Amino acid sequence: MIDKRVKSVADAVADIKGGATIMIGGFGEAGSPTELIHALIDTGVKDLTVINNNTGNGEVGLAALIGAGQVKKMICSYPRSSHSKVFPELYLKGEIELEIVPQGTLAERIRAGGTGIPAFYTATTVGTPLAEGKEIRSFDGQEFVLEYGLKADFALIKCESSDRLGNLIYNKTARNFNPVMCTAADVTIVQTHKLVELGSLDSEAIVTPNIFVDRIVEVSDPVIESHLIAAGECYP
Amino acid sequence: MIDKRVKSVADAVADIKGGATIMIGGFGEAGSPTELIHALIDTGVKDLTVINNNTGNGEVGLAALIGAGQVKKMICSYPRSSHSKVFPELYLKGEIELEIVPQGTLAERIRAGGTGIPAFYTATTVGTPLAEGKEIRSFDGQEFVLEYGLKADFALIKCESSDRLGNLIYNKTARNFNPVMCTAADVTIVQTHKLVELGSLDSEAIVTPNIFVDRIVEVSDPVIESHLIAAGECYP
Amino acid sequence: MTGWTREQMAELAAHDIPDGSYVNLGIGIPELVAKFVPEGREFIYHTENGLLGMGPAPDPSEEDHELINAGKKMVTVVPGGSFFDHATSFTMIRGGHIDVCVLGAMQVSEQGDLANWSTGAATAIPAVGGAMDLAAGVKTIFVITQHTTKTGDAKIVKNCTYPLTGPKIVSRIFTNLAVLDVTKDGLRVLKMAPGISFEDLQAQTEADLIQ
Amino acid sequence: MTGWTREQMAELAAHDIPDGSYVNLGIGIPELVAKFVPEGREFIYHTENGLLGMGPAPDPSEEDHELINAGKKMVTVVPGGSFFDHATSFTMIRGGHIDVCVLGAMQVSEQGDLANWSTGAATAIPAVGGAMDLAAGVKTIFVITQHTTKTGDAKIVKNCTYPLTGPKIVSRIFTNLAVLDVTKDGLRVLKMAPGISFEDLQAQTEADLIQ
Repeated sequence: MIDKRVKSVADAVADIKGGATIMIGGFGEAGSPTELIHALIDTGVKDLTVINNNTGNGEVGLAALIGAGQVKKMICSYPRSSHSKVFPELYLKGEIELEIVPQGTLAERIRAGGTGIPAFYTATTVGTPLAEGKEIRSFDGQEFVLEYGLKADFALIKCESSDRLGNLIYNKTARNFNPVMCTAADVTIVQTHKLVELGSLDSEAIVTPNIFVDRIVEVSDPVIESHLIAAGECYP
Repeated sequence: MIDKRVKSVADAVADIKGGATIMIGGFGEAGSPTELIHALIDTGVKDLTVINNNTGNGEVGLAALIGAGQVKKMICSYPRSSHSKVFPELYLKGEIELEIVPQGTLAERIRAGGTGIPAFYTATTVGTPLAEGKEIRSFDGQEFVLEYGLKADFALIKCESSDRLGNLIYNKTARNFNPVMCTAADVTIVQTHKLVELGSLDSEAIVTPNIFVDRIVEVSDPVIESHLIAAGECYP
Repeated sequence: MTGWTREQMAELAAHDIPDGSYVNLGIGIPELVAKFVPEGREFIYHTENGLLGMGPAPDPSEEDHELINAGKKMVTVVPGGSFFDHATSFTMIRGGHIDVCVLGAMQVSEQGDLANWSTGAATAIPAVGGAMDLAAGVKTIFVITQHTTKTGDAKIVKNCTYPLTGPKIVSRIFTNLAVLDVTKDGLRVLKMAPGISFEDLQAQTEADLIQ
Repeated sequence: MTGWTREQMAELAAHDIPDGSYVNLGIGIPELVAKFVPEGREFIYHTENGLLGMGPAPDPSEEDHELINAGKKMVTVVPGGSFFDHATSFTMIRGGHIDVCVLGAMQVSEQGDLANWSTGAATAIPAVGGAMDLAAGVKTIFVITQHTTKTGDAKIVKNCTYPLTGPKIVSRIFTNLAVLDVTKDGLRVLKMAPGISFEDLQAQTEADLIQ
């Protein structure tokens, strides 16, 4: 019987090694696999390259991972927010690398990585500083820039419901980057709000088919990052 | 009030002009918008370029459109099947053009067209005759071929349920090429099995968001092509 | 010379959006556009983090931390709304499916170049978000901005000095002093705020204006 | 010298597929593999027209013309099965997510080149379907084929004379006479059908075999 369930978030991330490239789902706090991130902090592995739209908030979740000095490089579209301070401090001290990628290009590069497309052309960034040093090519008289597919060693994902095979559905705008990241990592690790019986998810409504998922751990009462931040909490 | 419903399949296709490029959903008979195709036959427009995975069966639907001499060129992956005879006859007489595209490359080219990607690289066809004359480029030591996005003037689509805005869900493997084709045409015309109240489709389960749809016509009792073929019917 | 309020600027922009449009609103003043949809028109709002059919802010009892907009504020979903992943969301943007986008600006040039993501200063942390994707992919781009900076510097300029978000992409500019159309001949004044003369307006504008 | 039956070839192939594999089965003999899943193993079947979790043919009462496989035959869906569009389906294939694909062949070369889509004849209508996508994207490709053509011509050849589906992609070949592994040194015989000698086998094979 195929069963991808693991017992704990600690077990789920136990084989992540230093130097790994890790995609982390979420847009701000929505869809952020905070318990998996905290388990990754507990491992203490360093020199990680992290792909996420942002750089975390307050001193929990992704921001705490960065604050713990475990991240060598961030690939993201928007490393600022009203509650982000950890990343800016390290960045201005030159202690963390940043690759800035427009949000849509980031999503498409991850999808390309997952779908076996090594590179594609897009109009986004043409005529801006972010296109400098990149290959520009005209199609039908319009200029486009060459962008490369992105892959990762691991993806950390949050979803609403999963069965034992790893069929996933999400909750509202917590879907965001999670489905494309599931496709682009060698090992996709999912924390699910609910673990449901095989066959109970609608075959027409499954968003991530189980082929893209490797491990599932139930986190039935996930933290809400903004509540933690409002309470002044920091991890660990 | 935004309302994309039109009264009849005839009204839905009335502005399709000769020479147009038309994507037609379906994989074999599953998901084929047969009533819309028949309405297109009734218009008599010619010199069409049609994009579909196949070339139709028997003498109904797409095969009938081809048989009526309305199609100048087919772009497809598999122009043969146990019940296809119209296309092979015209092709062997040199009366219809064929662009053969691998099935996955066809799907990806259509998706690229809909998503603003003019071109992308894929490993499919490298080292085969279908890559001849195409640009080959290496990424990380592996060779890939450059393929171009596909767009169309119109898409003819079949779905299971739609509301008046054009949110669509499909039935089982009748989904196939329909969702990507919705995104890649200037005008997307949908025949829906059921027209449902706005708000009755699950926001988490809508497959085609309404932004990709222009016209909706209800066809509540669609034909089943294989039944027509078994009965020896031909259109018109 | 304060001219129009933020609400009035938003109302003017809303007035110029055709019925039935698919609209993406940037963070800040552009968000106010949703409050001024003219009688008889219906717009469908897209937010790039994965929702088509975005509704207004929720009542406190209906707040959901997993139902947010691109500015990470909590929102609602209207009947017929749908959720999708980021790749699909930017298919809508990059593929040219969004009709109108209303953005803020740091500078707009007379050619319609937009700069709204970075000052380019050495100490600035670059943060582009979805701005360049919207700039490259949306059919019609409106800008709403104060006519000058808080310190009185021109924001409507001959050439942007800040790093561009996109070249030649803005169609129309709504400021507190005027509505300007970007034409191939330059910036044409469509409307001026009450009490503002063309000479006043030109004096606040680095780019040459066409009356 | 008939050797194994179609069913026996399929059973041998099924035996070499690891537990938990995601499997795509080509049309023809490969379809029979699903009948011979070894005790204690579970495979999940993908069909490229948009279904993961394909089950066997339906009872007549449950037939659905909108639930078909890539060969356009009616099938069923198992618990945990899901439907998706063609782009997503080929993300599974092109992106390297399918573990094993079992295909038919017109010719296989000693380098693992596969030809299974066209004779290249002038009167042949080219029809490739998803074969080249599977060839380029799937991690492990098995071929099931009769060892020779009906007229006795070799199908296991030094170099394919028919147009290729993909170069150097086949891992293992299951014929009615033998199981052959494609190695960097050439084709190694793993198993022979009862009553077949190595000399018999080599005589039916254009490529040089390694014992």
